[in-house]
Amino acid sequence: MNSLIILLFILGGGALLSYFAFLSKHAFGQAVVWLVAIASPVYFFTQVAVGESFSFSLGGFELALGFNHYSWVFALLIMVLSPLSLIYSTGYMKSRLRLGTFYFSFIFSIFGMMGILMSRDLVSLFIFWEIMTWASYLLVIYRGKDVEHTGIKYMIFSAVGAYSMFMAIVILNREMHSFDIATVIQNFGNMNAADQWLTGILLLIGFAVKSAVMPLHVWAPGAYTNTPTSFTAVFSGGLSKMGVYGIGLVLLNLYSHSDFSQVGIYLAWLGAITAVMATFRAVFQNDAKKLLAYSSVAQLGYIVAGIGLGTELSVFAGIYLAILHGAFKGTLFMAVGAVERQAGTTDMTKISGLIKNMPWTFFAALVAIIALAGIPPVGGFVGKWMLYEAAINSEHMFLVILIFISSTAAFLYSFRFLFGLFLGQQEEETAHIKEAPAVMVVPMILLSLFLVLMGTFPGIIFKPIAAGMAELGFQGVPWHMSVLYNMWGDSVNLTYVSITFGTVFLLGLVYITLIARKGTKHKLSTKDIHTAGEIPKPEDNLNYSLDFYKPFERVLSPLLKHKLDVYYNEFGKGLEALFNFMRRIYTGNGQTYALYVVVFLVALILLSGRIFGI
Amino acid sequence: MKKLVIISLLLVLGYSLMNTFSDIEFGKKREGISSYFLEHSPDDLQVANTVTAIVVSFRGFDTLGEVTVLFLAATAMGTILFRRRSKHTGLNPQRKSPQASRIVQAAGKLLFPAIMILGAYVFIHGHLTPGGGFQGGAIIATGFLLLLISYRQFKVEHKYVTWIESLAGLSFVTIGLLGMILGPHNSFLENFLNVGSLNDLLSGGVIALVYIAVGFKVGAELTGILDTLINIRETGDID
Amino acid sequence: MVANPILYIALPLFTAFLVPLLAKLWKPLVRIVPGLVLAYLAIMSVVLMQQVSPEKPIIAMIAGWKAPWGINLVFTSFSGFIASLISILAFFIWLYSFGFKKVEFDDAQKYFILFMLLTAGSIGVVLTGDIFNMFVFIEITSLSAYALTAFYKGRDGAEAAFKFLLIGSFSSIMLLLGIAILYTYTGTLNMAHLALLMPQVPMHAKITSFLLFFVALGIEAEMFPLNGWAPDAYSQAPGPIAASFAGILAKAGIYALIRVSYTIFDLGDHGGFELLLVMGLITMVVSELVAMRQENLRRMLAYSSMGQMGLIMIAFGLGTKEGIYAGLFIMFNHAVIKSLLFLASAYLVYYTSRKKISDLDGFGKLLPLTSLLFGLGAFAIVGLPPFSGFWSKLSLLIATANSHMEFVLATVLAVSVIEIIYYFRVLGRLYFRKAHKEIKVRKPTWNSVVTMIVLALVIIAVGVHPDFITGLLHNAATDLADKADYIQKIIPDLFSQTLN
Amino acid sequence: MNQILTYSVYGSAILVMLIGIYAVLTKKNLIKIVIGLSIMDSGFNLLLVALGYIKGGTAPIFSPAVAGKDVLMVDPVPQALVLTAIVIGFGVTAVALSLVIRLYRKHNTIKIDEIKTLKW
Amino acid sequence: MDDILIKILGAIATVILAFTVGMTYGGLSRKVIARIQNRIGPPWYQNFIDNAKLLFKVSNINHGFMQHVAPLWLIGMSVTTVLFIPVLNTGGDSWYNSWFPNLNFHGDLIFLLYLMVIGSLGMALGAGQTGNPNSAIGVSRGLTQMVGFEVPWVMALVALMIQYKTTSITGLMAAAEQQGTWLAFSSPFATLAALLAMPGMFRYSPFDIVGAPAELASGPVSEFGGKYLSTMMTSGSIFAFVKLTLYVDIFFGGANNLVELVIKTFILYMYPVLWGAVSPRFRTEQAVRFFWGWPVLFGIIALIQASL
Repeated sequence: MNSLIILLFILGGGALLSYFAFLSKHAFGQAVVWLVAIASPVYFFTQVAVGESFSFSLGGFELALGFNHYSWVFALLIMVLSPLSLIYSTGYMKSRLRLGTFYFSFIFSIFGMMGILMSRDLVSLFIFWEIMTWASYLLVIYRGKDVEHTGIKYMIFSAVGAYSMFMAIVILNREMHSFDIATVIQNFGNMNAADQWLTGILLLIGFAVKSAVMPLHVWAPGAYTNTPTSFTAVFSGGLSKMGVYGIGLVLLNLYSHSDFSQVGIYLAWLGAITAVMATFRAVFQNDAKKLLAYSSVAQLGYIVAGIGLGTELSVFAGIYLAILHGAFKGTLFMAVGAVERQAGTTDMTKISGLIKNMPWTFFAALVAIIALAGIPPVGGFVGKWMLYEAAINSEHMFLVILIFISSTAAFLYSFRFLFGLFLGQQEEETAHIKEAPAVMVVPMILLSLFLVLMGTFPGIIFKPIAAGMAELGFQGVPWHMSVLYNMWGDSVNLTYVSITFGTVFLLGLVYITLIARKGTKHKLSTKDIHTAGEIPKPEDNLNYSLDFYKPFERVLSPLLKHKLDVYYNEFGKGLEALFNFMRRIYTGNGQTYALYVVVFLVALILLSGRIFGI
Repeated sequence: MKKLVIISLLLVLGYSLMNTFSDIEFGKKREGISSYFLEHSPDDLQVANTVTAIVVSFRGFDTLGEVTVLFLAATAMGTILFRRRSKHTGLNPQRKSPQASRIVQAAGKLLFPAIMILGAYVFIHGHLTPGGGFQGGAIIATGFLLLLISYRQFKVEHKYVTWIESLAGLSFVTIGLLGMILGPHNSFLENFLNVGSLNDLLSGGVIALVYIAVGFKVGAELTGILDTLINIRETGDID
Repeated sequence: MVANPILYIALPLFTAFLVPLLAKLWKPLVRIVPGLVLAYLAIMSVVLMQQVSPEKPIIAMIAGWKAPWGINLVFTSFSGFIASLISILAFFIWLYSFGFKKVEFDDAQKYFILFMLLTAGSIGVVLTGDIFNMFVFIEITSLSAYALTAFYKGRDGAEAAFKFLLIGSFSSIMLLLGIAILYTYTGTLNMAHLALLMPQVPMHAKITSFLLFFVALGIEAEMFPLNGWAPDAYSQAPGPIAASFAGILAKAGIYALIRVSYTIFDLGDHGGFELLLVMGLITMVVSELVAMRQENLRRMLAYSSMGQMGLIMIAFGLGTKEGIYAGLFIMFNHAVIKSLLFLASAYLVYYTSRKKISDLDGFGKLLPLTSLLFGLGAFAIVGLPPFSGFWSKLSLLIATANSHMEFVLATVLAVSVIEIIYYFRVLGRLYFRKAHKEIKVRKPTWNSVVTMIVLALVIIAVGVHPDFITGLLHNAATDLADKADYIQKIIPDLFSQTLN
Repeated sequence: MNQILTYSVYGSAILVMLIGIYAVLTKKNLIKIVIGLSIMDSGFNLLLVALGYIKGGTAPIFSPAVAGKDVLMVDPVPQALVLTAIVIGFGVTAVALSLVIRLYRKHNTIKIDEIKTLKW
Repeated sequence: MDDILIKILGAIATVILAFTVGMTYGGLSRKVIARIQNRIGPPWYQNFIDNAKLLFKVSNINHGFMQHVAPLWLIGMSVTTVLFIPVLNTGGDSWYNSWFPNLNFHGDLIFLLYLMVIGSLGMALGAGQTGNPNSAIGVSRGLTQMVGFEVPWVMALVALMIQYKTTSITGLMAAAEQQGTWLAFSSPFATLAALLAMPGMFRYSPFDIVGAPAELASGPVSEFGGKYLSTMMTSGSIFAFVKLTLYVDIFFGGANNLVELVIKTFILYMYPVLWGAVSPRFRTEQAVRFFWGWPVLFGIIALIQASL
């Protein structure tokens, strides 16, 4: 049997099995989840390879599966991140309510994602896309919070996206008489311009929804927040990348030889605006998870900007950031999840100073935040650098400015996140909190170590990315294990950075902790602080957490006043009023209905000349 | 205003219908399948009344449908009107309609047998003379109607009605099914008996039998419906 | 003999007449015997579907008269497919109703008789080859539908039934007028013969007649604005009957509409199909939009059902073979999925008199299996893979795109979004709201569970492996698309005469 | 002459039908509506029978009186159809009346525009 | 081997130079401000004394790991940064010129931009752990202000980068050399934007609300003492040198020898100091609005100029 099918079978079967296993016994279910979490990546990394393919016929359609180098890159991300989050969930999910549904949807959405990546034709792509969508919808509403609002919003936007994609697919099929992606690429030039634009835009809308690009992003913050955090890691880290994958596929593969590829730059602009706006919103969040949710939207904005810009370096940056965002946002959500599980809330105004209670979690979060902020010497910097360079090299200067504003403002929420949860005053209420169990900590630490490694040796994943880029038509992208190049020949050598920084840091550390340790030792609490000579009383609130960036908020208030969400809601309300009005057609009076019949008949008779063309 | 609108709508409708039908000259002979019927009804079936031949044989399926419609109507009325018949009589136990006059009562009693016989004659001779099962059944029902309006206390025994209508319906279908087994083409409702000769009482093979069954069925059915409508008892259900 | 299309009609009628007598023997027979008959018909469908092919339809004569003189039952790949669908579905709905509600004996008798006749009438509409006979069967179907709508006395069934009847009467009078026009101009009633002679009919008469048919059958097919009866009837009828309205009655109606527009009249390419398409589009849009704002679960499902009928009309209105294929696929899916939804919803709103969606809060926990199946149905009806609804949607969209109708394509998809909204809103209530206090729950009986699970399995099986039915659909579509072939198979002599 | 006959015969039948429809559409009383439905049916039946008439035709019965002669007979098919239509009309009317009775019991009125529990 | 040795020695020399210059400038600024305010003021070497005192202080109070590590982070980053900055022009012919190129061919301007902001983030984290609300407030203000001045600053740099098609500082310096004039003259608007952003970087008045010595007790650093504060002071002075050198390198033609470097940087340094001495303090949002006003406008003009 084909290895691709076996992989899908492991995931799909595992999903169903876990559902039924949890129906019978909790331990059973846990065992199945562990089994899937271990078996699927092991099988994937040992047995599945690029180039294997499997084609079959279903319902009269010729379908084909198989990885190419481009999708392989994303598959690597999914197959690392998802099993880790699955393992993490076994510790995270405290309540045993509907665990079967949870794990079913979780594994099934992984199934959907892998399916998308291995689809070599548009029908199976769409099928897996929809499967992924509804499986993730089940997880969005799993908590039951705000189902009517957030859940429906997610579903509406997903549906809008999916259906516009659907429309494009069938129109492409009309022109090509095939759903095969390779055929579509080959014959694309034969299509007339109008169809090219129509299908292109529709496909882009479809993928842009999942990657939360500006006007279509309003579902994302809510959905990311509402999802159980162990899945949010995959949701934001992996699932949203499917949109990125699709945008890349459309812009760089399907449409690369047509005029339509110019659209990329507009998309890049949208991405950059998304990044800025979402970052600004993230800065003012008081809920750590919501902060991360907005931050995800912003980061996806960068990625989309990278892909949309369409130069070699920018695409490289985009894909690299996509992978890395998966890793660091996965870590961050896991960290938040750990806090949520241990402290019961993620509200940064309620908890603080957890660094002593949860040092490992803090470490993982710290590394991930450094990566998020794009600070060397951790991996995030590499992607940011390449993105800036790409934008500068292609002389889209205002784009650079936007991206830069966004990533500078990202420092604000990065700090807020770490400060709000882990630093600051330690309150007595939070003193009893313990570190999360090992099944949760280990995945986080593993991911954060990966991030540190990326800071010096990003070449490890440059290699598959370069291979994937070749698939997209960027042959022979230069890459080096730890040197970054831009297109003007400037470069950054990451090893020097790491060596210099590491040396100074370590020397200083040795000095300050070992050599200069003769100083007096004080056992301090966070209440022992400089307060202009006064001793703070226990009831004094020394925790600065509300309205953290109030001045900044005042600066941005004209910009933040307009929420896209509100406009969508107003639009929805207007529609509902219209529908309510339409309901009145059905008056409830039988005679009226009879009158409709007669009127309709007479109208048809009167119009018959028009209808039948006589 | 609304009425004016409706009238003008109806005028348009009428005009277009008139427009369609006015091309068909009244009383003109036209080509069609009817000539085949007029040819084959006396020759193949030995049935004098072509309408009967059409109703029972050529379009026998329609007739089965009609019978079913009647049966349905009776069942439907039962469903709609009577349910949860409570033992203790409800709000309005007695019909308030006044007793018919003595003359009516006497005449009713007198006429009833004659009407019965007439009805029976009509459906038995359905294949020979104008009329048939439906008409005969309707005449029989008229007889019962007469009794129902003359005597307030008169009640049709539903048990018998049920038996008759069921048996009559069953025999219709059974004859049809027998046609599938015994008939030369093995088709439903096909004649499998000796057709006799034209204008004999015992002619037309199964057609006569079917029409008699139809007559019984229609008679019973209509009687049942009339009885239902007249003897609506308040049944104490909480609508 | 044992597998003959006639039996679809004869057997239920025989049983209907027999049941009142059987009731006097042993009361449970009243429930059992109709079930046995329906089971027999279902099995017979399978057997007949094995025998039939587009090249070789099964034609059953009545009283030994060949078409066009006698009435024929024509079991082709197309009509046979619908008839089989109806008969198999009817059996399962019977199974569901078997223990649905503890009704009094007298009522049970009538209920099962009426249901059986509804089924027989619908199958008759589908199978008959004679236009007037079709009218008779439509009346049988409608009358049983009126009665079943008014079956429960605690509800407003009578009101719904009366509206249904009022509009249904218009339907029958228009049908009769249409038939009368056709008969006077052609002198025949057989559909194949009518189709053969249709070129003789003067244009204006043809159009008037077509419009009369169109409106009359549009009423049965729940076309806007003729569908005022539908939401009332769906919401007031007993649960299984609502399911059979969607799965059986509406299918017969749309079948008749299609048969008339595709086979009998040759107006399709001159605007007939476009009319169907436009009306389908309007029906779909209006119904789905109205469904969005419903508070009553049953009415919501009813409007959704009407929307689906609109979708079917769109598919057939395309007038291409792909369109027919898609339309048949949607018909199949709609029959199965909507039945499942209605059957499941019957338990969800069992004890609440107003059947409000807001009364559904928390049923996910109270009735886990039923809610799950309802959810599955909702997923399937909005066309999410891997459920069967997806494939029909896919084939419809392909057909629409291939006909270069981007506007229709976009509208269908936009409306699908609305469909998703209101179905998922219900699901949200089912699973994520606290149940009301003191709510009474009726656990589904085993037979209902079996029915619902079978329907769900069909949905999943077809969704995962659509090839189970695509072959049948292809045959059916081929059959319907080839009108000349239909005429030739039924009246070969007259057909060749005309050719020469 | 024939033209006038055509118009008057068909026209009157159609008129009866229209009257029925008018009653159904305007009368508020349920019973009157049902009567309207019946009138509608009757109009149609008249029309159909008229359509089947052939000038100078006799009843399509091969009674001994016409045996062997070549007589013109009216079209028997419409008559058969009318028979069916009448019976069906009867069935529908019966059901309609029983529904009216139920409606009256429940709503205590037979005004159609007061019976609007189900709407929207 | 020699090569690496020279590099290490050069690096150490660079760091010492940066430290010395930065410390001296800090002392001088105190003196200058005092004179303006008609005080005598501390001697110019006062900062060296302070630093030494702090470094040898015995008590060593910290609230935890982050506070312990933050100053190291800061110093690590400042040293790294200074090594990536070209201290002198490549064209210079002094005997010590070969000591200073350090790593400046291994990184570019974007990279430097990042390195420069990181230090403060590290400190912010350290300050965060102390639990002093004043620190948090200071950090909040500091970061907000940073968003403010980074925008015109980056605009200026991007304009230059695009205009001269290079992203490395050495590239820009080479370009200036090639065209014979300072970039300040060829790209006046970019220079203007960058100069207007500069006081924000130095956090002198009117942009000193971050530290706000009077009411926040120096803001972020309020809980740091002893070696921590000394380390921070050290890295602060190095950063001051970095910023000044960067400005000189980019806009003012760089320096061919140390004397020129010192003169140019001192003059440049006096600009925020003098401005600060005579202006009252901005509130945070006012500061941001200031930076997003004229400076951004100049930045936009610079960008447009660059693209023409």
